[in-house]
Amino acid sequence: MLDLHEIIFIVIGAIFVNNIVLAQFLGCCPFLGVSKKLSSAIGMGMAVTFVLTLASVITWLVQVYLLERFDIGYLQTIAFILVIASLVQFVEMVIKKHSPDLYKALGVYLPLITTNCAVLGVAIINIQKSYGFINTLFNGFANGLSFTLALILFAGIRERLEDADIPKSMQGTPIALITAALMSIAFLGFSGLI
Amino acid sequence: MRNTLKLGLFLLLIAGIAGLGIAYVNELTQPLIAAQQEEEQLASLKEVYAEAENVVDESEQYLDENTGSIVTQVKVAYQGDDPVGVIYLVEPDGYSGKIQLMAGFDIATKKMTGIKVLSQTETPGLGSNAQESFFTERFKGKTVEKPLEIVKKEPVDDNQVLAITSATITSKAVANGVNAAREHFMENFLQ
Amino acid sequence: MSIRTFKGGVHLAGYKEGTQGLPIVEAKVPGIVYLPVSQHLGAPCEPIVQVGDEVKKGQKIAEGKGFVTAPIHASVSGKVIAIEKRPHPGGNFVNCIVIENDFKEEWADTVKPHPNPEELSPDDIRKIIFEAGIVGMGGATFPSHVKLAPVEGKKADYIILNGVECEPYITADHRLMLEKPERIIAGLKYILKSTACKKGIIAIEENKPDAIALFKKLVVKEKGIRVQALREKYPQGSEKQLIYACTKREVPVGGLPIDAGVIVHNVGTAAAIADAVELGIPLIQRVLTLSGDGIQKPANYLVRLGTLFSALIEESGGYQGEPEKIIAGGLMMGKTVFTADVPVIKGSSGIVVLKKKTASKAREYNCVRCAKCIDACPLFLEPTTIAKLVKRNLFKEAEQMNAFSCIECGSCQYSCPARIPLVQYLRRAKQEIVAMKAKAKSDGGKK
Amino acid sequence: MIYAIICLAALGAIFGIVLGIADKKFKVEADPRIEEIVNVLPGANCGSCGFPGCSGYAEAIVAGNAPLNACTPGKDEVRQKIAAIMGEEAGEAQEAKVAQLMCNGGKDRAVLQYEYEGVDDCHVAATMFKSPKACGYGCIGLGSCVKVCPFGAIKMGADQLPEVDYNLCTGCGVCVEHCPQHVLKLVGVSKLVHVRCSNKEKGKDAKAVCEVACIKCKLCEKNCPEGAIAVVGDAGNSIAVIDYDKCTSCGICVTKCPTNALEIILPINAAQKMEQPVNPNAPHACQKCGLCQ
Amino acid sequence: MSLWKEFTKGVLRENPLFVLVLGMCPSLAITTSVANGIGMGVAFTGVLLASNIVISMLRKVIPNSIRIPSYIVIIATFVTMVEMLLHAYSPALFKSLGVFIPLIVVNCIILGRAEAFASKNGLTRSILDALGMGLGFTFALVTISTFREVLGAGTFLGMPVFGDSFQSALIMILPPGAFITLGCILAFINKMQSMKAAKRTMVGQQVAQQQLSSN
Amino acid sequence: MNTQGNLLIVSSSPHLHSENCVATTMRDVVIALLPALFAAIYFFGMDAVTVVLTCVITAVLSEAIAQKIMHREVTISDGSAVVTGLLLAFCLPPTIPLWIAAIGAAVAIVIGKHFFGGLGCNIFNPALIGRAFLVASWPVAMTTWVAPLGLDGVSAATSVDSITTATPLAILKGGLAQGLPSYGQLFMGNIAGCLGETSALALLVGALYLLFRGHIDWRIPFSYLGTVFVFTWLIGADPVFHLLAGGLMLGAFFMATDWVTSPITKKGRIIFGIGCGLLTVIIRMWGGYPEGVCYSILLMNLATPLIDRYTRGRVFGGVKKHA
Ligand SMILES: Cc1cc2nc3c(=O)[nH]c(=O)nc-3n(C[C@H](O)[C@H](O)[C@H](O)COP(=O)(O)O)c2cc1C
Ligand SMILES: Cc1cc2nc3c(=O)[nH]c(=O)nc-3n(C[C@H](O)[C@H](O)[C@H](O)COP(=O)(O)O)c2cc1C
Ligand SMILES: Cc1cc2nc3c(=O)[nH]c(=O)nc-3n(C[C@H](O)[C@H](O)[C@H](O)COP(=O)(O)O)c2cc1C
Ligand SMILES: Cc1cc2nc3c(=O)[nH]c(=O)nc-3n(C[C@H](O)[C@H](O)[C@H](O)CO)c2cc1C
Ligand code: SF4
Ligand code: SF4
Ligand code: SF4
Ligand code: SF4
Ligand code: FES
Repeated sequence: MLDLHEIIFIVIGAIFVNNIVLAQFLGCCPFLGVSKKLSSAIGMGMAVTFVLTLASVITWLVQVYLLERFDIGYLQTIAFILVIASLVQFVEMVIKKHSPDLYKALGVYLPLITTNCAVLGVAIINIQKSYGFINTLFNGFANGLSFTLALILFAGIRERLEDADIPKSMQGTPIALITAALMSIAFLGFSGLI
Repeated sequence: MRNTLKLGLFLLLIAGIAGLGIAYVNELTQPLIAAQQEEEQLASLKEVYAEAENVVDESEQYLDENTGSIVTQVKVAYQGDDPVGVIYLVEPDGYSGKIQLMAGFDIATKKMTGIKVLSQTETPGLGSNAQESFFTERFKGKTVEKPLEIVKKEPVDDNQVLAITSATITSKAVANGVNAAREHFMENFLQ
Repeated sequence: MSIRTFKGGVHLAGYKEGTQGLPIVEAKVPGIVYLPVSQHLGAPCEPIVQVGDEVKKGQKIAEGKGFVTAPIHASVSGKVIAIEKRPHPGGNFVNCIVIENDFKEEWADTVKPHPNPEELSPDDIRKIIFEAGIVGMGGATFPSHVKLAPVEGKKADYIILNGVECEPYITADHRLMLEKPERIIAGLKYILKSTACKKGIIAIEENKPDAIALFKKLVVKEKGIRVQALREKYPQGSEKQLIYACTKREVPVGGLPIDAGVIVHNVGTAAAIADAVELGIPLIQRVLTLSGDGIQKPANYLVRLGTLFSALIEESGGYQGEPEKIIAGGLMMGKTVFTADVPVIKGSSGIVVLKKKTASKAREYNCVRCAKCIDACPLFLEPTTIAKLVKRNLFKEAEQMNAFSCIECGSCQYSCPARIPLVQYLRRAKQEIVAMKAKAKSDGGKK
Repeated sequence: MIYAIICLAALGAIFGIVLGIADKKFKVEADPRIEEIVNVLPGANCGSCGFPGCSGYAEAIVAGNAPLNACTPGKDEVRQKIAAIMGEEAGEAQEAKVAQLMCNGGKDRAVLQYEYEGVDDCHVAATMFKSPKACGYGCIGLGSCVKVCPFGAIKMGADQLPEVDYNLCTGCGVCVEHCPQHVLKLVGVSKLVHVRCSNKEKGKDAKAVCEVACIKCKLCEKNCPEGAIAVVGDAGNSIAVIDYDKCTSCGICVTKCPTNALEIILPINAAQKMEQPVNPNAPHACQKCGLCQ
Repeated sequence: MSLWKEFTKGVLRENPLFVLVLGMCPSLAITTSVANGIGMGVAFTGVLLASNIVISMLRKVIPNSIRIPSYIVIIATFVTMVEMLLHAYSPALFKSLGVFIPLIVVNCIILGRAEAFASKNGLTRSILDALGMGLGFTFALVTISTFREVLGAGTFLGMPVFGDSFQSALIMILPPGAFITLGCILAFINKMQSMKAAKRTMVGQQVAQQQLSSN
Repeated sequence: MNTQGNLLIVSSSPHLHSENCVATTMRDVVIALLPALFAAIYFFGMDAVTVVLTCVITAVLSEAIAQKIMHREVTISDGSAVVTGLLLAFCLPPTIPLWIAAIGAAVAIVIGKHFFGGLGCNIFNPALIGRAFLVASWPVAMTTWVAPLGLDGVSAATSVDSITTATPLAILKGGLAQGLPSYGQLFMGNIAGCLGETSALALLVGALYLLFRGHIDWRIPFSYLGTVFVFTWLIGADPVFHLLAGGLMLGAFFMATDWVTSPITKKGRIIFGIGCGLLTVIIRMWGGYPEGVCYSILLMNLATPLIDRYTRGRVFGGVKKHA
């Protein structure tokens, strides 16, 4: 069951080769939205990683023990989104109650995650690729890291761009997208790594 | 608490109706989708083995779960009760990720009848050309006697296949897959 | 003793050939002197004479309140004809006591030699230094008696005499060291005595081998005093860098030299202290280099305080070409003045006149992140980062980057290939940090 | 089919209950009014209210620690909206203010004392003999205010004096605070006459450094029908000052000023902001002095 | 606002993608060909329309504190239906849009319209809003995919547009091409807007000046 | 009214400036690249000349046009566009169609540099952005190599159908150990490859000049090369071969050291070099591309803002680190 080789492939593949944002285009909105400051990028990255891991696991369980058991696979989308939405709410509650510090760091980002397509996307892809439980767990976690990595690098760059003398019409989202494009070009270097 | 229950009930209602709606649409579309998939499958089988009318999946019989072979499916085409051709599903490692392809063999002529790439994640414009007919055509009619070989210049031998320009790795991967199928075919269907 | 230096900094062209061989000459005493009431670091003094008063040479004419201050003395005898705002070499307009010289050169009766200077107590020495209005002559014009005053729990292990003179063009200290070495050593001994310190170091850069040789010979018989030769590099004359070069000690951030157990004085200050202690003469004149490519005949002058720059320039034969900048001080730290009619003050170590260049100026680029400024900064700051923060008015962040440690030495700007006026940005940061601190203090006071 | 309905309904119910609990447990955590107020605030985070950003101000209002009218950029409109949210009386309308430059010593009018080289920052130049202009009181003209205005309302005019666009200026006062020479002032939009000089030196000295300096001749003071303008301060430290509460923008003083230190600022960009270009309340609204042409 | 304006606002003035910059993921991921763009646009419009209708009708019934989850359920229902219909009637499109069809659920635009518009407006307006927004989104997708397909594959809707000698720039249909295209389009829009704004102030100033001189 | 004779200039200290300016530095970089340029012309003949000219001219023109369109001062005289054009040409194959080379130069300058605000503002190395863009766009043209003049006695410049061959790294990637050139060939540059990358000798001469002039910091190239050496040796590959093959010398000395896109702190530069080294070897050994220099530098460019941020040094007289 625990195929280390495959897990390593999954992790490296998710983080570098098929970076969730730069190659798979999942989670672009928070990528562009929460990357103006490094500190918030770190918070958001941690929150997404946490939720993504948890959501992967739970949706997998829902798929295997509910949808497939009763042969209602076509309810996948709606079931998953419900699970994710309540999960996020629930996590928010738990964190708020048990770790105010963590809540301060992550709390504000949690509501943003529901409409982050990375979470739903990865959950669905886990099923599409027919990953087992362990692989699902690692894939969710690795994609969270993947998002975090891209987001933090991007936030670092955007902070530096504050000093740059960017042409007026490029300022804001356009230059962010161009930066993302060039990041994505750089990440092409990892292609073929697995 | 009553309020909470009320909210729960409301959502229950909405979700219930939603479930009803979806299930209804599913009922409508399911047969269509199934038919479509079947048709599609048949079409692609035919593409690699033209006389594929009566095809039986005999993977369980021929494949051992644990061999770790890249051959994932074995389908046998029958004419009457006699097997006439074999269609393989193989998954070799390409330039970036697995390539899923089908390869068909004819028992009588001992020749390859065709290949088809079902899915791949190769670089668009390079490795992705492997699914184009100009490349797959190059495999048609090759004999199964000798393993296929990818070459970069015009082939001289019958068992040689011209690589896709600047995508030798993908080409080799495809050939690897076909070779694996060919071996299995030789062992199991040609005595 | 090996030759030492500090980390960072830049190698500059010296431009000293023109004046380092010229003996100090006494400049003509002017008919009118203009003595600003602010000639030291700290609150300005208040005049204690009025328009119309007759004053004697060396008579105290202005004094301040508090501890960090230094009185001002008349540099000529004559009559006070006005007290008015005039441009000051520091870059602002300051009240000046204007004295018309009667050329009688009468000393005030407070000025008299001490019969037995050997017997003075440390407190007496400091008192004399204070009364003589002596301030740091290396340029910072910090009142000298303050530096020498004992600080609770801290003790000076070394007194360093700063004979580095790393500014291009300026040779005043060099000449002083060659011509009055015994006054300097005498001054050092009074300083040692007033601080109960045992070890004195006279620090001189390698580009003044004659001075090094001379002092090496002279200190042989002096116990506890040694000469330290230093590799030529700018800004070695800066206190913190000098202390590091001589002792490998670092003055902590926000700290004073005494926190590293050192007190630094300029060689000129030491000579002035000797004059004050032994002869009772207050600080009314100083040595200064007049140089630059816009000057006909560069020279080292002994000048009465209050002499106008214009008078000195005229005395040396006037401008060569059309002047573009007149700099009070050296090329690296000096301040430009908009008129030559500003007076020499206690901190004026030199006047540099640059002539108009025909070549067009190099243009300013964006920062190209070459990090040359970082390599050059002797305080290990990131000038480029701070400048960028200042551009965006992010002064808090600049403070966190230690902008306040900047000594404004200009090494960064000198090295910057993009020609960014980094020092101005840093100065702006410091200005705003001071304002922020003042505000925080007053806010805190309110609560 | 039946499973589908049951399954989804169950999920829905669970979700609803989770939310219901969440809703109960963490009700009125934050006063909803805070968010509402943040929404009506302009969101420039300019700090003119004296709080850390718009949300800081909103919190302070709800906590009862801040007046409703502290947001100058938002003007009266925002004040009224906040009042509505807070359920308080809106009270009388307040006139909007804009920044006015109290100096007219542009490039060709003021005498330069030196040529400045360095960073375009008025604060920096102010440390070098007060200003590159011989008048140490006037606008330095390096445009620090331009850079600092959060609303982009200031631009440098041809004479190298800042020009405030009345349409964009919100009266936040950031520039006023920032200017090292203190030559910007916030004045009601309807006020048209300003003393466009800040030089406090004696008349002769002032005139020597700038064509359009106030020379303290007091002609304005003598001629103002409302007693709204006066030269205040002692000799060598005085300047004409307008009491804007009294001034009716009649423009008489302007016609009397021998140096044109007094000026009607033609509200070119204010035309859209004010219904009429000249204050309708002014009894002497137009003196037909011909100045405006 | 007139009904016509309600409809047209989504196309240009409040274009969900170009102006509001929402729903980035599908617009970047599936715009490798114009056919995909149209397909996604139509699917999206269908979901938006249906959910706007339902939500607008139910807006008085849904309790406030669970309105978001209710919207999600409604939207997800329609998404699932669209997904099935596509699968049944256009399998090729279904395949190439892949995971991005179910992801319409989390597309911020749909939830955003539900929350900001349908929950506050009547049926007619909600329908117009949905149609306008859908059209705007489709228009945006088609614009992006046109650039990408033409430059990256040398075809438009699969038909070659250049001669044989044209060598297309593959990068345009790779991930970087998506970011570059959208970045450039947004920059272009910024430029147009600032030019328009500059024109407006100029006109405003002229008017004001005329007013003054006529006084 | 203010015309009262000549005013003195009042400015802030220092009033002295070193000779260096951006333009002179760029001139020095061009000088340092000359040996490699001559080597390129020697080995690849006229192809080298046309490609280099195309890139440099396009780069300079695009800079001028971009700045004109943005209503900015045209700054082509600072020479940075020349450097970008030259370095881009150096990492293109000799047979590259000229229109592709021109597009690469335009992309490098416009997207890589001026979209970000021009000199000093870019995050990524423009020349490498140009190359990576081309590799992704026209992979076939970008991976077609010819043998240098003299290898097979055939002149790449003169013969129409010059011999296509593989670069040493491509040979290695193909899994064939035979056909690898000798160290001598690698060092002199007598191998297939991009225009300016083949001759380690010529590049080293130029690099020494830059080091001597103080324009580049030794930390980046040395930690880069050192990491490649140690890492390849650890995994059992041939370290000397990896140092000399491909674009490593060109990248380590001329591209990783680009001021604008590399860290400004000393510690940061070492980390940058090590990162480049690790990524290069990883891509070469296990990645899809035979050569990893271009991407590893781009990837480290990405991380530069973070590296700068977290490697700030201590100030004089201070002990604690400042984040
Ligand atoms: C961006 C890029 C993508 C590539 N994609 C593939 C690919 O999908 N399949 C492949 O076989 N080679 C691919 N390659 C090329 C290989 O790295 C290698 O150079 C090639 O397979 C060698 O083939 P050749 O000998 O025909 O040139 C790619 C190269 C680049 C630069
Ligand atoms: C309140 C105060 C106390 C000081 N005390 C001492 C002192 O005890 N010892 C000393 O050497 N310098 C002392 N200084 C002087 C400064 O360290 C320093 O010499 C002066 O600021 C000039 O610096 P510079 O010569 O490096 O420009 C003191 C300065 C201040 C403001
Ligand atoms: C950048 C810089 C350079 C300096 N160069 C010299 C110098 O060359 N000679 C000198 O005596 N003081 C120089 N100083 C001033 C010294 O830091 C210090 O104030 C002085 O030596 C103390 O002696 P004093 O108080 O007697 O002036 C320099 C200061 C700075 C900040
Ligand atoms: C040492 C050095 C190395 C450089 N390397 C490059 C390079 O690799 N690529 C490039 O486009 N420009 C390079 N430049 C030029 C310049 O820095 C480049 O155009 C800027 O990145 C544009 O902002 C280099 C300049 C210097 C001084
Ligand atoms: S930052 Fe300050 S201390 Fe450092 S080099 Fe520049 S001027 Fe000197
Ligand atoms: S020396 Fe100048 S160009 Fe270089 S990093 Fe510092 S500020 Fe930037
Ligand atoms: S108004 Fe003040 S800040 Fe603005 S340019 Fe004039 S002096 Fe500078
Ligand atoms: S001009 Fe001044 S008062 Fe007006 S908005 Fe700008 S900063 Fe605020
Ligand atoms: S569409 Fe918004 S995160 Fe993907």
